[in-house]
Amino acid sequence: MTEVAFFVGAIGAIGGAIAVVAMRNPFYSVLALVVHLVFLAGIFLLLRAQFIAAAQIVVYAGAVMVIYVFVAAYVGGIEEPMFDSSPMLRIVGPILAVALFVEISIAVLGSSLTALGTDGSDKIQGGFGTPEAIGKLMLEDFLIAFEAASLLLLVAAVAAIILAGRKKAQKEAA
Amino acid sequence: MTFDSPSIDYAALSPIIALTAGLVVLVLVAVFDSIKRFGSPIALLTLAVTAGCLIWQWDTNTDLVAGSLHFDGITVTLSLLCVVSAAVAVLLSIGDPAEKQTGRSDYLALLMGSVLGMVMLTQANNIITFFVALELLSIPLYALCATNLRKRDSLESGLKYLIIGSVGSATLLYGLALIYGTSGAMEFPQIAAGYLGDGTPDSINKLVGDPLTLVGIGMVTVGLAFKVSIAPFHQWTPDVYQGAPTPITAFMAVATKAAVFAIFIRFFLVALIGMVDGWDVMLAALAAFSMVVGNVGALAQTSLKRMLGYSGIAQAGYMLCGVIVATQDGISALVFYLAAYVAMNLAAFAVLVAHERRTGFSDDISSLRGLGRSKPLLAWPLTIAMLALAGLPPTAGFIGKLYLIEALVDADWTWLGVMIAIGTMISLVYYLRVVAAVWMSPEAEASPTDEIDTSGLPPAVAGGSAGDFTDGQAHRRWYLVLPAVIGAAATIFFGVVPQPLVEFAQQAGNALSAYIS
Amino acid sequence: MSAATWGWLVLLFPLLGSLLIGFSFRKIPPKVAGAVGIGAIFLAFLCGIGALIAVQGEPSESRHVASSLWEYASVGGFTIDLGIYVDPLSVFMVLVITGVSTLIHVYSYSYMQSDEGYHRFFSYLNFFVFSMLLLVLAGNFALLIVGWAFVGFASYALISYWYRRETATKAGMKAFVINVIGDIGLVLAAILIFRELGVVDYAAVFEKAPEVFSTNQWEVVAICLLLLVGAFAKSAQMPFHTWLADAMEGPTPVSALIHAATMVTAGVYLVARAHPLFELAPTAADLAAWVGVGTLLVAGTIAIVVTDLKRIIAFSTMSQIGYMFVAVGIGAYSAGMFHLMTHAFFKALLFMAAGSIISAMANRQNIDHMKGFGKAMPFTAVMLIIGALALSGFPGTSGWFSKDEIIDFASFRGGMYEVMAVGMLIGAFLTAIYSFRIIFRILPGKPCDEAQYLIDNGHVVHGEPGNPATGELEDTEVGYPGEEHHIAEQAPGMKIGMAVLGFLALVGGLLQIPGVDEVITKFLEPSFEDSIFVNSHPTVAEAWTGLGSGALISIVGIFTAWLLYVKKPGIPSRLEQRLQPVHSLLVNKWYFDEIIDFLIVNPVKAFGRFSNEIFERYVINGLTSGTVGVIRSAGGAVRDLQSGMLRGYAVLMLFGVVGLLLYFLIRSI
Amino acid sequence: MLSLIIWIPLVAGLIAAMAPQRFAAWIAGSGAVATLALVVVVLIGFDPGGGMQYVTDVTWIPGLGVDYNLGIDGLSIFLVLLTAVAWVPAIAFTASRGTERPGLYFLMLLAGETATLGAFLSQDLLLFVLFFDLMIVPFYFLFGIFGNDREGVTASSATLKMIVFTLIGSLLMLVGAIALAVISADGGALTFNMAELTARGLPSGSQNWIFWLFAAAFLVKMPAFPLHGWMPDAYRAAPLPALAVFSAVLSKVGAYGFLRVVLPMMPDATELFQTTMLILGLASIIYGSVMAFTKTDLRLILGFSSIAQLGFITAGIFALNTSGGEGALLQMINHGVIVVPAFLIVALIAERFGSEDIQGMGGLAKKAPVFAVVFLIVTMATLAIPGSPNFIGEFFIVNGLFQTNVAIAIIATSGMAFSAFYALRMYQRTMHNPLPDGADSREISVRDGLVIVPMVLITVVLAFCPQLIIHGSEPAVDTVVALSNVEAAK
Amino acid sequence: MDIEWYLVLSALLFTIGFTGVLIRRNPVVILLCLELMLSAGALAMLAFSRMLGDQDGQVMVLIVLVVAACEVVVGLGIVVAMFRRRLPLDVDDMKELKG
Repeated sequence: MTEVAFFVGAIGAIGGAIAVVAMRNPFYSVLALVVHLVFLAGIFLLLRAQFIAAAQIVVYAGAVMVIYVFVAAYVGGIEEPMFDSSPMLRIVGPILAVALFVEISIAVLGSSLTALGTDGSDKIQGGFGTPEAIGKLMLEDFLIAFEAASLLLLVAAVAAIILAGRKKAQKEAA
Repeated sequence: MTFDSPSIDYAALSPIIALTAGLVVLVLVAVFDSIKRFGSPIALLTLAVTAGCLIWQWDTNTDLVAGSLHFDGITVTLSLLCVVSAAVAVLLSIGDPAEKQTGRSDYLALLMGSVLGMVMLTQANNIITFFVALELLSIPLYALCATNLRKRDSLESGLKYLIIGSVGSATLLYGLALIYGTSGAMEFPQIAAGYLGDGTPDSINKLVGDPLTLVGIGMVTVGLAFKVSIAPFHQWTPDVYQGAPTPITAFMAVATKAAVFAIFIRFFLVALIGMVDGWDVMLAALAAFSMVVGNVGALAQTSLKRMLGYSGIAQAGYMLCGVIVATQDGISALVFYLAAYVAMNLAAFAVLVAHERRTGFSDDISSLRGLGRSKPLLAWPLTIAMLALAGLPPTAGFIGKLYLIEALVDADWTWLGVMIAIGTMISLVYYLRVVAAVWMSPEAEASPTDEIDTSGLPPAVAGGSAGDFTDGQAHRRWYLVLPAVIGAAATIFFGVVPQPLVEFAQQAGNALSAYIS
Repeated sequence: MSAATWGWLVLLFPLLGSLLIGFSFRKIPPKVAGAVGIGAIFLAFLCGIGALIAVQGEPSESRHVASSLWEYASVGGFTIDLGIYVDPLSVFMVLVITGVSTLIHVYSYSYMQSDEGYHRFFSYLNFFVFSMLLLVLAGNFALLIVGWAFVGFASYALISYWYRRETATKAGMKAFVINVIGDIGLVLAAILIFRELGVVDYAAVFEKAPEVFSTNQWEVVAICLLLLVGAFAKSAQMPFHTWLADAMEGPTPVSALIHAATMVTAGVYLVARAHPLFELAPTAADLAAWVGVGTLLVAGTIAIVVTDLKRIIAFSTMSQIGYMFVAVGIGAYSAGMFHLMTHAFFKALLFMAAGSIISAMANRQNIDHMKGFGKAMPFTAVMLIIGALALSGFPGTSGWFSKDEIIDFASFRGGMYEVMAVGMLIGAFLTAIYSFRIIFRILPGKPCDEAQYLIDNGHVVHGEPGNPATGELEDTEVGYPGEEHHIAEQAPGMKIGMAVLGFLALVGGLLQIPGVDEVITKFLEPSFEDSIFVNSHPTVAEAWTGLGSGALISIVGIFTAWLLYVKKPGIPSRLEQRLQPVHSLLVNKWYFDEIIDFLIVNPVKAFGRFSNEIFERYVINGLTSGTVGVIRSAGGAVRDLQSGMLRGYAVLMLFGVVGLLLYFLIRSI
Repeated sequence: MLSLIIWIPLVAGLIAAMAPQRFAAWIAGSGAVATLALVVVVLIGFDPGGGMQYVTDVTWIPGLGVDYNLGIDGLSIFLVLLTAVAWVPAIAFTASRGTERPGLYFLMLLAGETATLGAFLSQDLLLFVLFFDLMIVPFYFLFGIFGNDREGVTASSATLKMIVFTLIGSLLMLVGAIALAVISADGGALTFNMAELTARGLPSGSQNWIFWLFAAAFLVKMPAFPLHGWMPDAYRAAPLPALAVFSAVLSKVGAYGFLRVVLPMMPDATELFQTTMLILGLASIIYGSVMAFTKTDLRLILGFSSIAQLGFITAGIFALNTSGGEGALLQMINHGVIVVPAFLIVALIAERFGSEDIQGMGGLAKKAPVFAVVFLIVTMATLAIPGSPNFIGEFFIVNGLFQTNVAIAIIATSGMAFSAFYALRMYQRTMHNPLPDGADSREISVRDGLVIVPMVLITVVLAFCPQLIIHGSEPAVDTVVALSNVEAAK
Repeated sequence: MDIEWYLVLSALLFTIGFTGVLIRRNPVVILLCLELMLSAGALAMLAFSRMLGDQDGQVMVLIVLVVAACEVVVGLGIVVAMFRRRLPLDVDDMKELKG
């Protein structure tokens, strides 16, 4: 059962990812990413990360993607020209990427870490991945990270306002 | 549901608190147009308080907030360097087009955010704080690089930095995941313990030599090397340095290095100290490669900022040596070098900012011609900064190299010491080219005089005129000249009386006495 | 006063004179300068006599005195004192030098009268005498080198005295460089002496040498050969002789003083001084003698064909010094010194007379143009004849006694020395021919234009100011005696100088008549008493036999000259045509200059060109620019990669990641 | 005391830079004279056999084991004296001519003096390295700012080449110095104290590579063949008074470094590489001489002749015996003393001909007999005529070489013949031969005479009594060479 | 299901994202690809978290989500700013800075 779910999720996630890269219209790419994220959330569930999966759907597919869609719509769905201004990159890039994949896979498969060969369920305790558990951790052990993340959001918001907002800046820029 | 709120040592946390408070105030101030002009004083005050808190906690060496942070000598010293460079950046930003366009407080809030990230990064003690602090450091910087909205270069550099930076972050994240997975821990000391296994030689070797561990180390290295612009992950550096508003470049060039080297030290020398044999040769190769690439790349540059970008690559290579040797001396040497680097680089950038403002934003080396004759207050700091970067006595740059080489030789890394020497020789050529332009060439033909006629000047910047921001009196502005002069003076002072700075640096070195000799 | 004090005084006066004249050249009139110069040397001469008396006042065995002013330099046991050594030999040299110098100063006083650099001339001249005296009085080999080099320097300064003549400056350079080569020989000799003996003071060296060295041990031979390099260079012996003829660019009194009477004999003095070493290294001594023979023959043959009056005399000088070298080489020290003295007399005389004629010829020196000076300048003519007679060893003259004593000694030693004796006899024959060639070519006959002018007007022709060697016109401030130069032989100074020397040249030989007085031998004996030849010398009878044969040769030679140049003046030119190759060999001075150019000068020049044009440019600068080029092209590559293409950066980054991971994967195996 | 000597010039320079321009020269001059006076005071109280004297030893950077350790002994005292002496005419000459931006000029010149004195007086290896590096910086500015552009080579590029070349060496030396201290500390307390380092000794294997790091620095500085690539351009660019002290004193620091650092601290390597160094010295002698007589630029003639002289000095040092070492030391002084007037004379000649190329010169002696005589003395000393102090130096060097290697000694003497040729050629081509049109045969002025003649007089005095220097320095040289010469030690 | 598989999947997603950065020219799409890379990292983190039975990894992933969002916001902000400046939205055209 798990295997089937995994492969379905994996194929969906991979397909979504490939579509993101392959779609020539950014608008479609955004939609493909949404698909990818949804399938990925499914895999997260398999990993007993319910809260993360939910957050992924809500925050990402729900909120972030909306911004993407807006921006994509705002700047227009420009289709990329087929020709590449640097064909070398088009060849060398993927070759290197494949090499990277091979290397990581070798490392994973060649690793002597025995736990890798398990599904890890023997160590799982009750309440694993639940919002309570995560929330507790966030407010106890990782309070600083949590605060930092919130400040990061604040800063990012300010940055976004500076860059995209300001009427005055627009006027000056024009 | 109950929470066991972690015990928090507010005294040691005070720098972060102060910065956060300042950041929030600045954001609030940004809302009200009428008090925006107080942005700079507020930012300076914040930084001053932060610095005060750091000095107040000089001797503290403790875990904070359930081990998320670790406050020690490394934190204090390197945070101070970040704070100082931020303060200088604030001063240099006064009147900068980027600052004016973005509304002062917003801009400064971003700056504060970045400083906060840095200060946090210097004490980050687990993977999560490490990652989030690094992002808190980087994301505002991406934005800041793009803040000169009317300048195409600025936007371009912001986007390039962001994209490449995010690739770096993703790689780092992946590496961190592997480290987490193989060691089974988040906190650095626990990671080290995790790799030690149950203490039997067999278990140590198994994990230390495990391909997954090593791949993880490799990817973390890439992420960090990217941030401090170690070749071959350096390529963003010259472009971003050149495109970003100069005060930001100044800040980025020194503060980022200080903060990221802090985590470099903490991660490699605490978490990964067990496999030092695994990564030292790799880091040494990167350092050497960096020295070569940075130095040869800088040779034919005509833009001073670009040249400083390349030189930063080489300097990062030198600094990395301090990590490689994995000794307390090495850390001290690195911190010393960073401190010297802060002084000399900020002096150079301060001069550069003043010069740019005066001449309509030209950072071409040839535009410096005749500066020695006409503007000694700019020429001397620049000269001293260049000589110091080149590692000539009697500057802190020389002592810094000396310290590094001493640490290297002491740990049997003499060949890296020789590499530093060779790199320095190459670097002489371009540093001294600046000196030669300042002192040894006749005044540039189109050299702007004090009463500059901006209308006659061609737009010096691609895609727009900066005329509004040109300031013919820039070389008399205290907020530009003061950092330059203080930086230069510090460079000389610590070249002649290095002992205080050595002790400062040793404060950092001693912090890790539990892990390394 | 002790002999040493006299010795120091001898040194002091010429130095003072030189400095005084040099420093006050703007203040004192020329005549005063000249007088100071003469006075200084004359005082030195008087002090020399004082030294003589002081030395003679001592018993024979303690007639050498060493005296040191202060420690000059002392490193690692190598101690050099600023010290002098006074013994009969040095006193003898002092007397010859100061005596002849005084006369030449007197001559110069008139001869240089209208020259622009009168002060300079006398200052140099005094300095030269000081150097020469330092050379002969030096108490150790190191100080000897100093004197030796000072003499070379003074010679250089005086040769290029007319410094705006390029021929003169070139000649000066040549003389100086060859002299320096000699100095180097001496330096190495001194160092070798120190290495072997640990001392460089004469007294100590000569005392220790027999204890340390066995006969013909290679070290001592090497020392002597190195000393000979110095001696040959200074005394113009083959193959270091080429500078001497060129040195005739200097004013004639300089030629008389330096290149005839004093400096060139320094080599002879050196061998005589170092005779204890040479006697331990007979090979080297023989070499000295053989080189002497060779030089005297080569120089004699050249002197027969060259036409430049001063150069004939210069080659003759070489030849006569050859005799002296033979003398000191075979152990006839006092004979050598005696010949040195008589040669000083008659050769200085010849030069003075020649100078007189040259000034009458408006500085032209080619004997082909000279005729009839017998009538024009009778006094000079007489002096010239006296000089020539003495030079060719005409019976009764000083040269007869001195030269033949050497030949006698050579035949007395027998063996290969007989061969030397024969060579010297041939040389004597050549000497007679070329000396009377001068006489017969320029004295008799119908006076040439210049001579006639002198007869008619009572003063000399004023020619165009020009370089006698090249004919190039010059401005009047250099080397040109000037419009007011009316002296020829009339000036009293010149007459006095020539007359005294003429007298000495005639009767000087009487000091050393075999079996009669032998003053020189007896006087010098304390200096040579340690010599192995001190008690073996030709008997009186043998000596007189030698003198007889010498007289015969000389007379035959003079007769031959008469035959060639007076009786049948066509013969020389016919011979010239018949023996064209021989003639050109001789006229070109046996091609020594060319050979040296080919062997040494040209290779060095080529090396210089190579260094400059190839090595410096391609290797030294090439290395630099090559390194710079590599670095620059590396920089170019870095900048090319920095294309501005974001995706390019990402690719490089990925490349870095892949590379790093590959490294780690390989490591993990 | 020694600190005063070192820092007075710099302070004077700073004051001169701040003060109104018309006082700059006076302030600078009095600074140099005051330094000289202090050095003389030190000299009077100096005891030749007393080892290190006037020691100042203050901890400077305890964290790095670096001390501010000054001292003077027989090895350095005369070089210090030479430095203090040489700067006075250089400043006086500049002052008499005037210069643009005098404040900056004198600041740099005096900073150079401070650094040079520092290098001679340092008894801490790292302090020595620091001053050694520092020396080049003021001269970089002097040559670059106040220098002349020549065809194809600007002053700034020429000086860039110079500083890069010399710093290549000194940076390697920095590594070497640290390695030396670290290795000899062998885990113990790190120190750079020279005496202590000498006493500790170094394993032979390490000596072998550290030796070359130091040798590189010193040979470039001298400069020695084949590391002299920077010299021609830099010499042609430099302003002459600065060049005079540069050539007179700075080149000696390299040779001094061999005596002070290499011989005592790396005796095994010194012995091992003795022949190599001798051959290098020999190559410098011959190459420098040959180049000197093919060049027509007066500065280059002097420059290449310096290479030859430094070759002699190197050879003397590596004779590894007292005679060679003492000869080398003597020769350093002599060469320094004579080069200063030589370069100043070049300046005077250039003023009279409007060029520094001996082609087209000549006849200057015509109306300038005093000038000619002064130059003649300089020339004769340059070619080391016996009787000059230079000769005594060469004599003892050759003597020292002779004890070590006869063949090298004999070839080295050929340098004497070469020097006779090139020095005389230089003299003749300027002073003798016909005077070209348009040249100004002018007598040396009293003012210039007062600057140049005292230096010449020093040579004359030394000619009479070189023992003055030998006496003061021999014990020190003896100690140094004894360390590296096993035979002598036995 | 073995953890290995999750890791291989995450590696694949990471490389796909990286490839996208390498070959795409539209900055908006490149930002999407960066999301892919980050989520690949998050997947690996979660897989390890599960393997170790340690929830710290999940907290990390949560933070990563925030970070990714922030990056996107800033990135899109720059894109918008560029668009307003009428700059071409093509990373290959951003070559003002080079050398």
